[in-house]
Amino acid sequence: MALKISYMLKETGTNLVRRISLTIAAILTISISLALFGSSLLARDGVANATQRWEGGIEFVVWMNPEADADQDAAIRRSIEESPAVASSTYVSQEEAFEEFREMFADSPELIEAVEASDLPPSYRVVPTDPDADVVVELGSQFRNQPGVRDVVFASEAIKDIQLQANRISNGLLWVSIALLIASALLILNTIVVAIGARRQEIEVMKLVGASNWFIRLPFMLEGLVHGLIGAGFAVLAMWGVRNWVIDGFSRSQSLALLEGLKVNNAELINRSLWVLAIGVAVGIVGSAFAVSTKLDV
Amino acid sequence: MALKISYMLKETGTNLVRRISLTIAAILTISISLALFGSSLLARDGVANATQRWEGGIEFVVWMNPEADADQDAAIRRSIEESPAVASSTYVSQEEAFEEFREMFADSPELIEAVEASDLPPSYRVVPTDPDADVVVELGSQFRNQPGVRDVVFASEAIKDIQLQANRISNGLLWVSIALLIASALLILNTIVVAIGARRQEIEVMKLVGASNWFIRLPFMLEGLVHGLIGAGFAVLAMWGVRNWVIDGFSRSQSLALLEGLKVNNAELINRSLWVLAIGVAVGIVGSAFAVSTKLDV
Amino acid sequence: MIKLENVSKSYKGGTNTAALQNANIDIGKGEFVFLVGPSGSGKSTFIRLLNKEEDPSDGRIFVAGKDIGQLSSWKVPYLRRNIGCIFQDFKLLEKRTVAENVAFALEVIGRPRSVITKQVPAILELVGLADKVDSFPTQLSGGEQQRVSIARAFVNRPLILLADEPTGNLDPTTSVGIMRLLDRINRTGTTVVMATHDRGIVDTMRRRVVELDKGTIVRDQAQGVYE
Amino acid sequence: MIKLENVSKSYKGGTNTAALQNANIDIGKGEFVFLVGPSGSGKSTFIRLLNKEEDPSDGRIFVAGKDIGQLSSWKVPYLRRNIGCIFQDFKLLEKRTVAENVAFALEVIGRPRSVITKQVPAILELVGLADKVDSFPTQLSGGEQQRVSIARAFVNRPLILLADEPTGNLDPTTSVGIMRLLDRINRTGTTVVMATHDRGIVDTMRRRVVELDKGTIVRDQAQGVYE
Ligand SMILES: Nc1ncnc2c1ncn2[C@@H]1O[C@H](COP(=O)(O)OP(=O)(O)OP(=O)(O)O)[C@@H](O)[C@H]1O
Ligand SMILES: Nc1ncnc2c1ncn2[C@@H]1O[C@H](COP(=O)(O)OP(=O)(O)OP(=O)(O)O)[C@@H](O)[C@H]1O
Ligand SMILES: [Mg+2]
Ligand SMILES: [Mg+2]
Repeated sequence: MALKISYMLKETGTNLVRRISLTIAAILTISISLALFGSSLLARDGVANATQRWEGGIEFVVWMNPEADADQDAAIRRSIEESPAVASSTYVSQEEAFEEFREMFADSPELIEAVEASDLPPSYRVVPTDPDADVVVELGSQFRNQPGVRDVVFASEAIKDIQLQANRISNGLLWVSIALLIASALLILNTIVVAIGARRQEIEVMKLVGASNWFIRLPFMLEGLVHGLIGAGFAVLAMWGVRNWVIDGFSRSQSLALLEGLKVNNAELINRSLWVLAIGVAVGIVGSAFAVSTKLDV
Repeated sequence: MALKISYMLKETGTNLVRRISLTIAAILTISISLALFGSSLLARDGVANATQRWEGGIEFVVWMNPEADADQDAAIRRSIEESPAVASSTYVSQEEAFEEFREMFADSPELIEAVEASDLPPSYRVVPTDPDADVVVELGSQFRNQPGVRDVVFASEAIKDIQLQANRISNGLLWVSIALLIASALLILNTIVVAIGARRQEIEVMKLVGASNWFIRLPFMLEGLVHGLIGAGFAVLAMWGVRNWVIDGFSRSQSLALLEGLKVNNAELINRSLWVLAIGVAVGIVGSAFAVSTKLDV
Repeated sequence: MIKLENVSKSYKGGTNTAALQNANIDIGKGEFVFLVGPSGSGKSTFIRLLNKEEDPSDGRIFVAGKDIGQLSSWKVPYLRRNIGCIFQDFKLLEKRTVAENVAFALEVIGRPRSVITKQVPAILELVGLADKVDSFPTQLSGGEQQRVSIARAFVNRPLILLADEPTGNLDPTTSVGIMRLLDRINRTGTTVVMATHDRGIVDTMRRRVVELDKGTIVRDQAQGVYE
Repeated sequence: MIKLENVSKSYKGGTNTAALQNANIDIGKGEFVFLVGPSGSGKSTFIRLLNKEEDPSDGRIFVAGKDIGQLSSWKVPYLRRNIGCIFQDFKLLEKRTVAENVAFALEVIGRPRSVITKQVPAILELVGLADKVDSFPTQLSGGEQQRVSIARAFVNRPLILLADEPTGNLDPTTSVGIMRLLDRINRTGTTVVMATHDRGIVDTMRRRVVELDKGTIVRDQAQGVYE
């Protein structure tokens, strides 16, 4: 039995080395496809994290006149807080607004320099209970003509647009990586078919002398497994690189402040890495099992 | 001779169909690698276009006090215009600043609503003759303490940061696609090796009856060429898609106004498409020529 | 040992006439049987059926008392461990030495190394190749290669030895040597079935001869001659 | 037609002794030569050298007056168009019919379709397979398959026909038929060189016999016998 295992490993190694160019092609393709696949998952996580702070959040903003007096302010505050259609609301003072302005537009220091806290109006950020656009607009409009209110702005459009772009990118990545995964499975299948072809003579002899079916099959399936595993290993490395340099790089970036929330934490990264490893192994096994079952009629 | 050509085409077709899964894998990999390669070229073009409007442009901005009087303004204007260290300068009025503000921050309509033209200071955008950072800072600082000047801001940092991020993405794409191109060449090589293996018997007979070397080789090389060409064809389609939906989508986006300048014109797209086609053909020919020359010792 | 009951075999996509038609035969333990007949008469088909390389279109085949038609596919290897096979073209692995070729047959059925290191030299001694253990097949004459292939077929001490024209590639003198070896193996109690069209061998050996013609058994003669 | 001057051949990684040693021979146009000798004596090597499938380690080989050692590699195919080859295992393409197998030999050397449609039926008529044009190789007997391979080798009317044990797979009766066909082809002026160890054939035909032993020509006898 010990002999069998060492035989299997030796055979698998020989197979991998004997067709080195096909081995490299298979591993390259599977690692790139899985790296893209994993990165697209990470990008989706990142975008989800980044947009979470808006999602179900500010649905409209009531901008006050900086000159509004305390009575007007109190009246607005009361009507917002007492409205049954309002789920929650936050008051953003001029100083807070300026702070936020500075954060959001850190890429335009000249603008930050040009604006002062007193230039920015205080505001109420209101979350309606009913997220339906018509209801939100109806509710928001009630405040528009009240005294002390400068304007009511509906913020959801802008956020939806950001999410749309982000989803477009990560969906694109997903499709590309699925196509590459198919290519990888085909490649592994072919690597095994070629390996079987190259060892036809040996297999013929093995069948003749009565080697059991699994004894003949296993080295080939192990070969596919190794392709999948090594490819997935490289892909996981690439994913850590993407997280540490690309995604973190964006979120540290001074200029693309909108991407500031783009973060992928370690738990998410480990979760996605395990997914990628599992898919790599699955692709390797499925590709080789298919090749073995069709080409080795043992 | 007519017979020969029809024979070549028939043989090539048979080869492609007989090993359909390897054909698909090769075409998929080459089209994806070339699509990524082409897209990274397009992204670089787009980023170059987008950052061009800044490049060598505004190096620092002299923000005036909105309250500065005409004399102060005239003095600053004169000292800027007369300085030998200044290559050019532009005056941006409050209205122009507001216009630009609206364009740049179209993703935050609530801010546009909150800010009025009179909130924004007029400014001089100054391009120094010497782009060296120290010289620019030295020059800019001269204006800082003059009457009527609110602040002097050096804009180059933000732009450099944007370019850095953009370059990081397109370099990443470039490396990924180069790895995939290598995988494609290996794959085409292997497809041909497999095809040669599958037709060993025929080739043996061809050699025996005296078929000329090129007669045996050509169908295999054509096969590699077809892989490269079809793969590149799909890649070019994908590149047009990337231009029309992704890049144009970004530049039309309301939220990512920073990417507004991200444009790839038709001339650039055609140029890049031709590159991709040429590389596809080259990879196909090189892969198959290598396989044929090593495996067909004719 | 081997029994065929009304066995017929036609190949898909082959000729209309069957490769083997309604064959009935009974071969006892330790017999030596020559299969003769013109080209295409079904000799190789007969041998491939015993080995379950092909399945009969009709009829039943018993090997060592078992109906091999009933054998589930994962048991086929265990059937084959009881049957050694020799071919005209030797089917040796060129990248392996003589000893490795023989050892391969034991390795791939999971025999422990201790058994392999004992049995391989013994069988090579038996076939007269003790001094060629480390040679590669291309360094051997055809007769020596065939001895290696016999050693490989016999190293696991099978009950039956099937030989499909084992002397087809060999000159008359070498053929005689191979036949002596097969005869020796047969005397140890191994059943031997050998397809051939070497008239000289059949006529000299004088063993049981089964003649096929167009898939039909037309003669079954003890101590027979080629025709 | 064929001339060997001090030709030796040793294989890389093969045995220490050469497969062919210092061979000198002169074969005229229209001759019929049997190459005999025990297994491994160098018969196949001799034939592969004429076809430039192998290059000699030493010495010079002339075919049709040309030193084929001087031939640049792209000219080798044109040499081979003058040499037909027949083998023990036929080397037919299983996916193609009889007619297609023969036509293939003309197609791949770029002969126009008009020539192919004329010559293929003619040669199949000559070898006696006019009624089997659309059969596949597996549907034919061994003798018929060898006729197809002879048709393919001869359809381009080569000056020389090389045959390496063409009857090795065939029974005695079928072999006689093949030899009659080769004899007929030889009478059209084609030089035939045939390696064999079929004693019966050599002894019946009584043609020139060249005997090899361990790579050395030990006998060259007009109207000779096997040994
Ligand atoms: N794999 C196959 N597919 C289709 N037909 C086959 C196959 N193998 C053999 N045949 C056909 O079955 C018949 C018997 O063939 P078989 O090989 O058993 O004959 P044989 O007696 O061994 O002949 P030979 O002396 O030439 O080896 C022949 O008509 C042959 O064409
Ligand atoms: N490709 C090869 N590589 C190494 N050695 C070889 C090769 N082909 C033949 N030999 C060796 O050359 C010698 C002559 O072989 P060759 O095949 O010419 O003999 P032969 O007379 O045709 O024998 P047979 O009757 O068995 O066909 C043998 O010792 C053989 O082992
Ligand atoms: Mg047979
Ligand atoms: Mg030979």
